[in-house]
Amino acid sequence: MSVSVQEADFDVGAETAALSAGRLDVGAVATFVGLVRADKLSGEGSEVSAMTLEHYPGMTEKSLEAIVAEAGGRWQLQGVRVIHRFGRLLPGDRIVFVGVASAHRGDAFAACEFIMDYLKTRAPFWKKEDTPEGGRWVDAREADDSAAARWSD
Amino acid sequence: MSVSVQEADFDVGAETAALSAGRLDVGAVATFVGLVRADKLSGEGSEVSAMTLEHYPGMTEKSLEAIVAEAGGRWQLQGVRVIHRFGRLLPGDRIVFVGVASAHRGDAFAACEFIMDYLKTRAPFWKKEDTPEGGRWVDAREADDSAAARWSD
Amino acid sequence: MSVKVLYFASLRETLGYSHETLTLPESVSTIGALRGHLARRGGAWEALGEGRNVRAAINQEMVGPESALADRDEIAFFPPVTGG
Amino acid sequence: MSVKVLYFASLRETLGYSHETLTLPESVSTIGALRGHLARRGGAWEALGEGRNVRAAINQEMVGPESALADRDEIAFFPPVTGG
Repeated sequence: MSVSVQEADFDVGAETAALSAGRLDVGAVATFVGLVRADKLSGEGSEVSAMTLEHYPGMTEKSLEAIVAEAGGRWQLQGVRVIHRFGRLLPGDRIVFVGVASAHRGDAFAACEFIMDYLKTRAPFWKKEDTPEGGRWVDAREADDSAAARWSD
Repeated sequence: MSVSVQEADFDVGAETAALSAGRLDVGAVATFVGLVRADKLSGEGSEVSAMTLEHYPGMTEKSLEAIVAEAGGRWQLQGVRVIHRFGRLLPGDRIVFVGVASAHRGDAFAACEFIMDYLKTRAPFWKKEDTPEGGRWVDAREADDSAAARWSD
Repeated sequence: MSVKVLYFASLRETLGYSHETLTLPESVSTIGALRGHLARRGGAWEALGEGRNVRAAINQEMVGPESALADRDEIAFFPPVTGG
Repeated sequence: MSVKVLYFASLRETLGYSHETLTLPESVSTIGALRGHLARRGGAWEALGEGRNVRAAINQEMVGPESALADRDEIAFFPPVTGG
């Protein structure tokens, strides 16, 4: 179970392989990679030429670790890796990696999606897009709140 | 949308990157890697020292392509990659890769899990495990049927 | 009518055949009838009998017992799949 | 009691402050009360007023408006998060 908040890019192949490396009881690795889209992240206006991710150092790591711990309490997991970048990113750049290893695919898929949903509403990151009209802060999406809420039954 | 059935291993990092390469409208890539577990795949008996995956050449590709096409009809997808190996594999070896690119993570996660669930019940692959007591064919799991059935509402 | 029949996995091992070409009597016109026809060979072939967990494909598409056979079809019988 | 207050993202830009250290009157003992206290500075600070979509953390844990403050707490105010 490991969490990183960093400016640097990450290696999806190496991170995915590390989740099952040296163990023979992992049957399933589910991963998610989030990328910067050029088109209307805020739902309106022009193309995005770059984006800056601000975060709250210290709280970011704590919140991600708490989310991972909660996933570990809900499903049988053998490894979890979360990497979230901050700083300036360009369209097509990777933002976030979540990888989950488990004996069974159901647990791996559920935990991976759960971590992403919670991360979206609980981890203190904020996106500011650069557009031809200047910088604009991305609004939080109601869809993200609903996505997180469906895990609380 | 591309499907491969092959003996060779695959490169998870390269396959994942290819799903969003050269496009700026992909916000989410969900992937799944299935691996050979050493412990009791058949639910009983001894450790597995190796496994042989038999398949039905021709039908395998057709069935995977049909599953991918069905996923493409259900969700907004920008790329899908399925790779399934056959032949002799050892514990820890990769068996299957499913990668799905979409604008949004909900579609990517759902399609990736859907493809795995359908693949498990519709693609003509059969596993035979090598154990100290000799070869034994893996029994189909009822859990896989239920996992596939939940998509048909 | 003449069809090619393929057997896979444990079924192939049980029967000792991976494939055969068959000329069918007119009464055998569906997958279910073909299973019965083969099972009546007796011995190992009873693995294809009613109640056994066998899946079938015609021309590489999974089908049910009512599916009609046509001349030169490629039929396959196999146990429930276990890939992924 | 004395607390450190941090502001992030659009709120930081609106206020023109990233952080400050405050000595609070006794009447200000919860997150909600602190928000009101700050909003009463007027001008840009009204961004912290009631009804504005502002989230808060105490010592790096997300909290609600009733949460009690303690001396030397690290408080943060910020807009809803948009990572991932």
